[in-house]
Amino acid sequence: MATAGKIPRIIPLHDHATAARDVETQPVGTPLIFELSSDGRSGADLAPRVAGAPSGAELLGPELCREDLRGFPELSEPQVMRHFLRLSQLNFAQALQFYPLGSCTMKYNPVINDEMAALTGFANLHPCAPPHLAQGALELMARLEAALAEITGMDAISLHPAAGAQGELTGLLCARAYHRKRGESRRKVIIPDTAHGTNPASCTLAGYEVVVAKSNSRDFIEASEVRRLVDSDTAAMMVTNPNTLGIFEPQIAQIAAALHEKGALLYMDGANMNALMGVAKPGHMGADIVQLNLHKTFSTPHGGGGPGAGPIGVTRALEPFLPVPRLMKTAQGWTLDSESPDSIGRMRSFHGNFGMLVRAYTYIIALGGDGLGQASRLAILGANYLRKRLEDHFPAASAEPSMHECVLEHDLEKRTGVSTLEIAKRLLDFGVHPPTIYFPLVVHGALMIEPTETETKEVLDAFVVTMERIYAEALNDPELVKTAPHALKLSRVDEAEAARRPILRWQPK
Amino acid sequence: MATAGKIPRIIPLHDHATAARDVETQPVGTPLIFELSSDGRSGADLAPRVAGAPSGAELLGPELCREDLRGFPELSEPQVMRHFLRLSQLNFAQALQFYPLGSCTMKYNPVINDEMAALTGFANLHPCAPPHLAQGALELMARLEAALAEITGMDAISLHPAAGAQGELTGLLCARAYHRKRGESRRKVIIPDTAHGTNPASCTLAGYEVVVAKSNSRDFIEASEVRRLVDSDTAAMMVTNPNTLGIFEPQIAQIAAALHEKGALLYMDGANMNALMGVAKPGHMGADIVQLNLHKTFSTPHGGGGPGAGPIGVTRALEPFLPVPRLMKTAQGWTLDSESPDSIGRMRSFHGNFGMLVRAYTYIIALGGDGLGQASRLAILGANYLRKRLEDHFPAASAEPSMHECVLEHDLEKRTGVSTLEIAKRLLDFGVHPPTIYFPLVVHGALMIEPTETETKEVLDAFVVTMERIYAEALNDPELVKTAPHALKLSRVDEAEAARRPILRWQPK
Amino acid sequence: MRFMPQTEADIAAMLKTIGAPSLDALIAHVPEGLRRRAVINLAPGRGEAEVAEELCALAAMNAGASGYASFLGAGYYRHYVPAAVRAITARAEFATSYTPYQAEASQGTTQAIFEFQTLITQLTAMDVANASMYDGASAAAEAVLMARRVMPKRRVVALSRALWPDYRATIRTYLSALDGIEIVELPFDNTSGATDLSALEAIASDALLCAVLGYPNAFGVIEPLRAAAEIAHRAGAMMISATAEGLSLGLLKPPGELGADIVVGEGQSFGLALQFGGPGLGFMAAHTAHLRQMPGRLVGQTRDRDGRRAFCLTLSTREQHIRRERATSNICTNHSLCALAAAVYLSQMGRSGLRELAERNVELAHAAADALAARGIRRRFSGQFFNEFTIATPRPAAALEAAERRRILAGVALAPDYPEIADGIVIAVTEMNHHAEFDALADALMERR
Amino acid sequence: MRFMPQTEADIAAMLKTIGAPSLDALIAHVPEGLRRRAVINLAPGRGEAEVAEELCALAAMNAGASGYASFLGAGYYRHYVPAAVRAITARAEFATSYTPYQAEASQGTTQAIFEFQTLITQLTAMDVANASMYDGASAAAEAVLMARRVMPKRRVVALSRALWPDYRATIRTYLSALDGIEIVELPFDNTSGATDLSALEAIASDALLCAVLGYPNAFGVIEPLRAAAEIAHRAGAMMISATAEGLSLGLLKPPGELGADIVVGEGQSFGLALQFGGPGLGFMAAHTAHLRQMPGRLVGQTRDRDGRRAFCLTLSTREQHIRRERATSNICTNHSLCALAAAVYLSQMGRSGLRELAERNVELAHAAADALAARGIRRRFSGQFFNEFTIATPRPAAALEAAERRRILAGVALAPDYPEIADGIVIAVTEMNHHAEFDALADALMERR
Ligand SMILES: Cc1ncc(COP(=O)(O)O)c(C=O)c1O
Ligand SMILES: Cc1ncc(COP(=O)(O)O)c(C=O)c1O
Repeated sequence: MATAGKIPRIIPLHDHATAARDVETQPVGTPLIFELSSDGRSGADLAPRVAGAPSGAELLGPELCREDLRGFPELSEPQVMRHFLRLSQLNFAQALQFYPLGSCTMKYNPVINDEMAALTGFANLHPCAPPHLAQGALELMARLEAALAEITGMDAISLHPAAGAQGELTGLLCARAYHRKRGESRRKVIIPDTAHGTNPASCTLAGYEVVVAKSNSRDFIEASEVRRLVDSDTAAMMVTNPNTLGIFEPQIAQIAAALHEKGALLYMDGANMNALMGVAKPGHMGADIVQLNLHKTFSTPHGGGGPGAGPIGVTRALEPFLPVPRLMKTAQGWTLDSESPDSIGRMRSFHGNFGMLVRAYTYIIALGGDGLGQASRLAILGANYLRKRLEDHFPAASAEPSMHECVLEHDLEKRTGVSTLEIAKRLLDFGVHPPTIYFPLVVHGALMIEPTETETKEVLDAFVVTMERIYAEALNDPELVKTAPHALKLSRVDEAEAARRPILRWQPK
Repeated sequence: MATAGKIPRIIPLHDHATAARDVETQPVGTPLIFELSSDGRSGADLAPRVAGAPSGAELLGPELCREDLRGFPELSEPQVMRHFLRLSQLNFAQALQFYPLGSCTMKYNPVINDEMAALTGFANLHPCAPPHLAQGALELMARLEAALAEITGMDAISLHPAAGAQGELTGLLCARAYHRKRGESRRKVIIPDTAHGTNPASCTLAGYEVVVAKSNSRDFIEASEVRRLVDSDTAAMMVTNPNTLGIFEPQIAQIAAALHEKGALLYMDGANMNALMGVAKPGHMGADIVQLNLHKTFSTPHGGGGPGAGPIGVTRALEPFLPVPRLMKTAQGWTLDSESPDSIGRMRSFHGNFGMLVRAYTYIIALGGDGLGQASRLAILGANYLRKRLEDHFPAASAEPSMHECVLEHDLEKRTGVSTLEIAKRLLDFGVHPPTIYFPLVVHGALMIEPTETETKEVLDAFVVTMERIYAEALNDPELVKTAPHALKLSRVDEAEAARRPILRWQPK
Repeated sequence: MRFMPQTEADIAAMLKTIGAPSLDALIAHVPEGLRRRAVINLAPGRGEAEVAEELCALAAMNAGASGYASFLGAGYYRHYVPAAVRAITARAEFATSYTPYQAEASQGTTQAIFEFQTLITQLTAMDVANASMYDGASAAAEAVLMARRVMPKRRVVALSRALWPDYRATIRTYLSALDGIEIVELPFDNTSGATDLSALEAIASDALLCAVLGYPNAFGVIEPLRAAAEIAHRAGAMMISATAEGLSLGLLKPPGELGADIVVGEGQSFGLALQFGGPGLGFMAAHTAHLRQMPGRLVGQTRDRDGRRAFCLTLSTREQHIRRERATSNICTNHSLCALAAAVYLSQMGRSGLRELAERNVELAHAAADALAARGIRRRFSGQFFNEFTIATPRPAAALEAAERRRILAGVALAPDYPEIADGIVIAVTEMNHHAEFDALADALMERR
Repeated sequence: MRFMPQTEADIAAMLKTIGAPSLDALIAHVPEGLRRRAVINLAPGRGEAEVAEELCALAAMNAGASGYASFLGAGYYRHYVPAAVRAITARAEFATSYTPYQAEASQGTTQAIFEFQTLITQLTAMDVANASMYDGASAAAEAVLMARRVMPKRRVVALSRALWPDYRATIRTYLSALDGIEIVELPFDNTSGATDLSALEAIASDALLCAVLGYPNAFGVIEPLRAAAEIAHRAGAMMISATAEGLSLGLLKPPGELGADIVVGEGQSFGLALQFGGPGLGFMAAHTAHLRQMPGRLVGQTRDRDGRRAFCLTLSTREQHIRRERATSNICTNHSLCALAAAVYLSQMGRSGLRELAERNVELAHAAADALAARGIRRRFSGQFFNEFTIATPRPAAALEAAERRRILAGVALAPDYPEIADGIVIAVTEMNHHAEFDALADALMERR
């Protein structure tokens, strides 16, 4: 800011008189859409009712009809557009900022993906359209299933689940059904201490008791630990590979063997598949079930928290239990089959998050087999490069080689009281979205960094410079870091306050 | 800024190592696309050449082929996207900010317009497609011509010109052809002292000598002044109505009569048509020629300076001179006719800025006849409201009633040395795009304000508060205003420096 | 490859820094047996033009997406999506950001979700709504699980048989792993098409956990929600209403007013394209009393250090990343961008527009029903309906085929899911249908009578 | 109406402030005779869905836009437009801003234009380029006017007859009002299809102002620009080159290297859809020596008060808003958003991609010519070509019709514009054409032989 010290606080003009009125005394944020509303405005003009015909309200009668939607927004179309356009500019996003959020694979989302999903033939297709009028969609799903099977080395794919967590639950319910079918009712699932929170949560939903496996001092799971825990009551073990420290589980094959020996299944959490394409296939590791997060590895947009898609792959033995509907090839072409007697059933309506499937398929054929393999290699390169360059002040939490992400530590908390959270907030001032922090839980003050293959070396270098700078700031001027961010429209947001006194909706005055 | 005084200058992380490296010592702007380039990167993958076939370069031989495009950008697709997305956020724009730029009609540009122009049937249509395969496009043009004729009260419309200024030149050349056809070669065009710069410039291009008519003390043109100037050597007079002070020319009919009496034509600059829809038709005022700026009145986007479209309307007498091609109805449907013996010829390739015509037509049918009339009335309401509310410190330059815009003055330059430019720059700090300034030239330090009908009363009220505040600042802390803007990514840009030592392209180091 | 910026020189420099001789050296620790077989046997990468060509060809193979007058509904509805919705959701700032963990860098997303939450509470007349679920069916399943957390001792779940088959199936799957749950299907009244409440009455005991009814239901019939809620409440059980046609809430009495304790539904009608059935938008609203048992993300209002209003994810101690196996749900990624679309859509339609649109849907659907009735095609059920109704026709499959030949997708046959309604076709009518289509529909349906 | 936010209450309050009794009172000073007749007799306004329906119906009436193998060129070329170009130009910040008069609020636009200017100088090998013109034809006309400003005493303008008819016609119109200009049309060599330079030689005197040649020309032939420039320069005249297929500059020797003094052209190939011929993108590049005579906007680099690099419109003393009747041109609104599209396109294609694409176009066009030649359809001219060539066929109109029946738009007949080439069809081949189409094209063209 040119003469920042001299001038009073300035708030941009909003569609809201108060914003400009009391700029110094009354700091406000962006008005809510409800606060921009004014009685009698409208952003939509509808074709008028057929003259003389009774209205919808008359047809249904007062017994069935509600009062007027008091408090609902009343704005013109330009106001609506301006409001949400302005909101958009308050976000950091992968397309605009470096966003090395570990475990989230914030890679570039090709714009062509969205265009393809918006093609009339896909976007306007009703899920109940007769299959012979939807062969393109079904064919796409079939090609995507085949591609994902090839990438993972699994025998069968279900595109049904809506996200990674739903994929986990789907997979665990398949495991359950599998054991049931064999007349067994196993009650436990083993989960490493480094697991993502969705893993234990999915276990509970699937009716399993969680047994925690401890990572060894080198931050991976030893087959011996699994052997110690697994028994005839173990339904499965969920292993994230690479694990949440970014480390390839070196004993994965032995773990699988240990499980299989006891009749338990290996569930592989494939959220980190961006490390493995063309590098190692879950199917070859002995995985019986794997979920993929298309919104991570396969470049569908995260959308500020979804929608995603969480297909699962399984071995032949588990295929009968996959959710319905299943794609089926008939003489008349593709159709959707819901008659699958051993299936766990449905996890949702219709046929999966099809719009996301289009995007993922578009991405996969753009990269091709070779490109996918290269993507994983370059993702690994970037993570190892950052790890190496940052090692002086942000040493890796583990001595093991990193895959597509690295988890770092630091001594600032001890030296100057600057926490990982504060480092993260300070990064915002430099236009960088912070890494994932405080995860995995086993690493104190973790910084989990996943640069992805779509970032340049220059960006990584600049990130290193920025991190080094923050380290120096933390030593020389810790308050500066502790009170970050300073360069955004907002200062530090009080999250504790939000939880203490929850305000979860706007209320008219 | 939370603790703005305390912290060093911060520059967001760019795809450019230097940005973060020397943040304090080396202030930089956003890197140029060329500076993000790196040998061997590519943002496009092409289908490979047919194996074994000679390359394009081989087919043409070294004599015809250039050296490699040294210095041309080499970036990945994500880099290109990120670069231009970031650039976009440096702009003010009507969709996001109040943009009361006088004479420019920065109204809301409906997003549906752009979608319609992007329909395959329009976007992928080649201009040389046989007319029977382009009937939809031709029909749209015919409907748009009819609508514009109805709105302006003119007999015939040509959609050919690419922008307002080209419309002016087209119109003047038609006037010239008209006089020629009558065996006359008139050499002069009368232009008011308030005219937009394109008017005299177009006259010169059309081979005319400019004669300046003086506005009277009430800021409009008197018929007597026209009578004083017009003679048998006068080809036409160009009148902007409402004029650039936002005043409806009260003697327009008498002016037309005075011109017609001497065989001269009335050219009406229709850039301010947003004041006149359903209020007064140029055809009824006696205009022989009028140009419309579809990117003003008819909501096609300004695009940071175009593309626009500048159709002209003329009386029956001038129709034969309109540029080719002309739409023609035949038994087989619409066709484009270039056989118009008296036509001035072409001003450009093909059939006009068709993509803009689609948008304008979409807008016109959305509003309908009633809506267009209401739009002008509400535009006039907004301008008069601002004029009234600002009159204490920013009195209107003219006592005449305002139409869709008002031109204001102020005494700050005299009282505290704060100039109109500085007021404009200070407005930026409040998130308002400044009005047009220093135009019309006849008003000292003019602020020309055109709020348009698509802004809310709340926005206008907030603008008033902001202007009053700046007035107070100028009195109490003139330096604050003189050194604005303070709240943007850049401080005041040195335009003199740019002109003194022109750097018009990037050069490799 | 156009998405990956690393030049040969970059790779070499980075490897040098790392101290690795090659890219493959970085993965040398991955067991050789895995690496050797890991090659992905798919066609090589392609340029954007070639990719677009393949996808356009596939899209063109979906004849059902255009060129047909469509009366398909059955849980997913064809409404006009305004351009503003597409323009906003296409914003890279919204589309390519993650779940808003860093509040300061996510005010766009958090505020929009806060607005979405508010809009849903207004539509449903409930206290609180979450940031979205996957879809209506899974939201319904999560609602039952939530009810179970509120009243862990109760075990009977009453599902209306007139609830969409997908919803019932999803609920069954979600509950399949839970011990001791008993699902009872409430029959529907064969005349009115509404749930037979005497069946609910019959099981209304202190074992009853909740009753789940569609509102309107799978036959298009507007359920007597208030009466159902009263029965459930008398037994101390919870009433869960599920709405697949979100638009109906613009006109019908809100479930919250009728006594629903948890309100879920599908928000696809609020600005989302059909997309062959997904992604849609699950919504869930509840009473403050049950807030801590709600699944899913919640955005709350707070302040920044300088007192400015701000928004952030809150009450996350309910969630998997904090509470792990004791979380209220495993949901992580939800349908945020769809919630944004809904927020834009509902804001643009607005107070009067949404109601007017809902009314228009009723008017058109009733006009269609009248047009069919005039030709002797009668409604299968007498219950009042919103924009969807069931007709009775002797040979539904043949009728649908006949209609298809006339380029009409006349509706969805009930028989596959309801063998007891062998003659039923569910017909949805929205503002996208024209009066002129109704006679054509009647003609087509009569062809094979 | 959805675009206008004023409620009844707003209007009343505003009128009250103004002190006017009604909206119409605000226009009472407009002569009654005008107001009375001003009602616009058009259909009433419509909702977005209805508007979209009408436009979609019109779009669907343009069968030529899809479903045909197209070889149409003749000044406008069908190239693949990458999604990134659409995504960027759709940004509201770019699309809804005005000409960047306020530099501080327009750095997005000004920097992008600065980059565009640089890209054009690189492509053309010239010193400076402006911010854009309307299209190639008007840019060519402005170039001649510019030459005239540089050398006001010279009066003969030599236009190659092999320059596109639209360009020649536009130049004629622009010059029509100027005193004393003489336009001489240079014939083309009937064998090579290139401009007959001996005709230029013949008029190369100190009256010669400039020569304008297409590069490549309207027949697709690559003109001997260097030789033409030498002749012009010997006479002290200026050489103006005009390129309609901007992509050709990715491979052909740049006009600046061959002696062109002003280089103009059409940038439609750089990421703009066909759009029935507009908006396109005129570009213009020149030498620094003639900078002050250039028409159009120019963006220059400068600094802000704190030394940061910044960009702004500059040298505006050339322009209409400052210089009025003595301006270098009347151009005001130009084609800025199209220039942005080109900047994105060229950046994405990049150094190697643009050349590769240009080469691919040459390869395909030559393959097509070979395929036709193999079937006895010969090229009309011997001159070397880029991606467009002229064939000779006895009855072009019949041949085009025959092709159309096979869903091929085979090219553009020359006869309407060149009666002397009654047998010519200009065929353009781009990366959007497939090898498989070439035989079908040959079949079609042979059908009526
Ligand atoms: C390792 C891991 N597993 C599972 C998930 C859950 O995936 P989703 O958010 O798609 O439900 C995540 C998401 O962050 C993850 O990182
Ligand atoms: C009064 C007036 N006339 C003419 C023009 C020129 O129109 P264009 O910029 O479309 O060439 C303008 C544009 O600002 C104008 O305000």
